[in-house]
Amino acid sequence: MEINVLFFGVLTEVTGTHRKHYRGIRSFSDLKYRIRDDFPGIENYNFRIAVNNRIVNEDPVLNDNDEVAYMPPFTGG
Amino acid sequence: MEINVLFFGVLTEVTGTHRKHYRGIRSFSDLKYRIRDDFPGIENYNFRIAVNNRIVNEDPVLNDNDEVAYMPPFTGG
Amino acid sequence: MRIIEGPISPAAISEIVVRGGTNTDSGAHSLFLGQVRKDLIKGKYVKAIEYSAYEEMVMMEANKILKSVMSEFNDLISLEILHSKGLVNAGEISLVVMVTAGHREQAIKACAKLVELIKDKLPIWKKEILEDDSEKWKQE
Amino acid sequence: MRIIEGPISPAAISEIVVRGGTNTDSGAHSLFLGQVRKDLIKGKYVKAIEYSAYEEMVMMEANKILKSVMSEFNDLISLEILHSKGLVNAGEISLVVMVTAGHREQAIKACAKLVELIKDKLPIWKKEILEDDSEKWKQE
Repeated sequence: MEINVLFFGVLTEVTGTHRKHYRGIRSFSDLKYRIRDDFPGIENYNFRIAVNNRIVNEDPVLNDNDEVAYMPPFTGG
Repeated sequence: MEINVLFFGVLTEVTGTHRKHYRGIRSFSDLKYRIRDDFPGIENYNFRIAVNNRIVNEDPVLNDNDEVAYMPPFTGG
Repeated sequence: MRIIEGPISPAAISEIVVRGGTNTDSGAHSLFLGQVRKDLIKGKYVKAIEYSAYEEMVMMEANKILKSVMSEFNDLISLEILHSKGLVNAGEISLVVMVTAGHREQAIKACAKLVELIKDKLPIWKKEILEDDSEKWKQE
Repeated sequence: MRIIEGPISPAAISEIVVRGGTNTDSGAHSLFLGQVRKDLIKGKYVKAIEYSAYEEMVMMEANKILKSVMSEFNDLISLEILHSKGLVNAGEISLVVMVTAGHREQAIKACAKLVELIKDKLPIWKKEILEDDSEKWKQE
């Protein structure tokens, strides 16, 4: 699968990017491992993950071209 | 004593005036009786009385030229 | 506290907002606007409200209210009350309360409290003017 | 919900107020304005905040919030949220919430609730820009 990953807030600095495109992803866990390998520093931060604008808690089923967002705690308002 | 009496809200209709000047007043009770005599209809309404901008509950001591206000329940805001 | 003749204009409201913004310690403004409602009373619409006030006492009571709220909440920066007197048409604004604070919690709580105190403590009366020009003093 | 590039101008705020006044069923408007505070952080003043948002998700979550508040309070007439993205200087407004209702109680309660939900649910992040141009992501 091809997956678009977005990083927000402080995570854009940890990863050095706002967006990264992944190819050949087999599952949500697979994606998480790939991201952790690419950006080991990310493990030092709190974040939640959204798939297609919905926060996910467990391992969801990913589909081709899904958008996955790594989001630190919200600080708007 | 000379006392200025102000009427507010619906009481201006009951008394037909916003202001009435009383002379030869001996006490607060005396004033209240005079007002009741002049405007018997006033007894059908709820009101509080202020002397010089302060709400009074008991019979206060009046001084010459005090301002006494007859005030129905507040409905501002 | 200011008593305004007639409705409070949008220009006056935005002036208050702009003035509130000049203080860079402020983090939160809570505003309340009271508007004359086109209520239906016994089959007739309210077209306006005529407010009358015991102005001297309003100013004195407003001072007491403002002081008590200021001392209850320690994060407040400024408080403002505007209330109309005279005629205000349906759809127009007759009350503005603005509370500025460092943070949102106290701005919101203090504003809500001020609105209640205004209703409760300020000697102001409203008379509803209906569409056929008949009048009705609002009873509590 | 509208996301505004840069600060929310006093003109935009007064436009919202004027628009809210066109409905003669309205009796009460409760507004909250969030302003960028010139906080002192380790000896340096905040001169601006840069907001970033996951805009698509913000719009989706805002819709959920607005629907849930609308269904919780039956006296509400309209709800409006404006939030800045990008750079907002200290002293400028970055959040406007306006709730219009028939009566004051629900206007005030619903506005307070919306402000909390916005903080809690909308994927927006702020980075403080200090006076020496150093930057600091706000942690919760």
